[in-house]
Amino acid sequence: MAQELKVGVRHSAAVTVLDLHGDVTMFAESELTRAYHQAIDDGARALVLNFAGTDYINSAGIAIIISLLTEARTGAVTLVICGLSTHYQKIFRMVGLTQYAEVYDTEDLAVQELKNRGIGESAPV
Amino acid sequence: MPTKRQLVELQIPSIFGYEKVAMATVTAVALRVGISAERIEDLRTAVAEACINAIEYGNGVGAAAPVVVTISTDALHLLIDVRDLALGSTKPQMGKMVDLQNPPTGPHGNMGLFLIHHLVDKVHIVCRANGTHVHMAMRLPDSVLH
Amino acid sequence: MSDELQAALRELPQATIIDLHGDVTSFADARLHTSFDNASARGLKYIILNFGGVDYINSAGIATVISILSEARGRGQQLLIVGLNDHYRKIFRMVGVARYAEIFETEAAALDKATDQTSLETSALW
Amino acid sequence: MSSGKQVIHLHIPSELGFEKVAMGAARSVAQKMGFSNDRILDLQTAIAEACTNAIEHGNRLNSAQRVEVVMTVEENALAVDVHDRGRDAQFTEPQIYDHHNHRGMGMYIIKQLVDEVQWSAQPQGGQVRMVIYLEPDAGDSTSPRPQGESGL
Repeated sequence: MAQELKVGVRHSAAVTVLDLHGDVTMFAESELTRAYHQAIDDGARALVLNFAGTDYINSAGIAIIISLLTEARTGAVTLVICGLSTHYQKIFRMVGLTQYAEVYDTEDLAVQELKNRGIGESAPV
Repeated sequence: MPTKRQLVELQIPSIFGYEKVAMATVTAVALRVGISAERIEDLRTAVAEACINAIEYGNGVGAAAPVVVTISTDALHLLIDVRDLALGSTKPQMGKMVDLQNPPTGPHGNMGLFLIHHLVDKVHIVCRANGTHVHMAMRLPDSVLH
Repeated sequence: MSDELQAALRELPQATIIDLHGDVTSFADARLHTSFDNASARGLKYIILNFGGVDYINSAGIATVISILSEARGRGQQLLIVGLNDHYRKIFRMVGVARYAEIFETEAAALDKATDQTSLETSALW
Repeated sequence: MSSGKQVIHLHIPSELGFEKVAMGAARSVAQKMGFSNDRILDLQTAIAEACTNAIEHGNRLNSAQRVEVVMTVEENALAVDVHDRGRDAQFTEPQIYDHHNHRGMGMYIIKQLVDEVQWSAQPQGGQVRMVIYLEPDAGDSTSPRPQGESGL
């Protein structure tokens, strides 16, 4: 299918960015988990989930994000979110997802905030 | 609602992914009746969730039975009705009141229904032996109401 | 309806531009004719139809464009077309509109044409 | 995912403007199948012409009568059938189009844009079937698409 999710793993100033391209639905689970673990295995401790390349997220996709957030919390990994449209920011707030992860408008803001907090500085690249 | 008028009917296969066809169809009708861009986003998500529910629970994944989406208007609303043929083995308690304050947790907490209730102006869910009907209504903007 | 055609005139020294926004279908017929008549009344040789705000054109709309083209020709005026996306440029060529009106990529290119031709014709008088 | 044909049915009222609903639905189906944006635009225009023709001439703008659009998704092709309830089905293929008859022009446009098209008169009304094929790579140059005018 044309909108199958692809996740790119990218390092930006000691922070690892996961770029999501495509639909975040039940079909996205293995790709999201793969990318998350790739980043963790590379030593990342601060992750940005970048939704700028996504224009469809459904409840099954939200459930996958929540389980990633839970896993991150257990593993002491900081995970933040950026690139959501206003609509999906509203949805994430609605379902309580924003209690588990900070949401920033842009990647720059997300990366800057992580740096300000001193998170990710020591992460190996 | 004596002035109810059916505009469009769509049948999609009970296969995940086809909810996007329902989203596109509803969007085109909503644009025609003058619903704002922001409310259209809400409606798209609600329609997607209703279709996913119908595909997953109503007809069971992979069933050849269609999910039927009808789009109508009454004097005040755009009405979207999503129904399945109740061929699935597991049925959630669709008719049960959704806790609007507390979002569901866990993978099967029926996040979809929670979202639908928050995103459209009215929701009415009817479970019958011949299928579940999710009726959703979105108020037409004042600018198009006389 | 939100897609109802809107037509606005821009009066430049070398040409009159008709900026179109919305759908070019049978519903657009009256408005297209009226705006063409208004543009034509300025008496300039060149009228530019700008489709930059249009993303749906159907055969009824094309028929209206063609009838305006022949009216323009009858009045000794010329229509230039700009702002079409690749798809509709293809369609306009396909149905032969391109035989009656030149199609330009940009408004600037169409205005250049109008300016050149206008000065050419002015100098020919001398 | 199940294999084999998947069918989408869409009913629209015979009211001009509703062809855009069919265009939107067709775009989402074609996107899901992986068609290029160029081919999707071709398909949308062809469907718009088929639907306006069915609305205006088949059902004579009687908005109580519906136009039915059936999209059949196959592995390598998308077939779209547009049905009306019209009895005046003089669906001869247009050999040459006439500028003063936009119906003929619409049929001409459809013919140029899709890979296969067939008009037929059924007992219950008129029907047009249009098919576009998924081309694995650079198939554009192989399919003859005569143009009314050489490029500028």
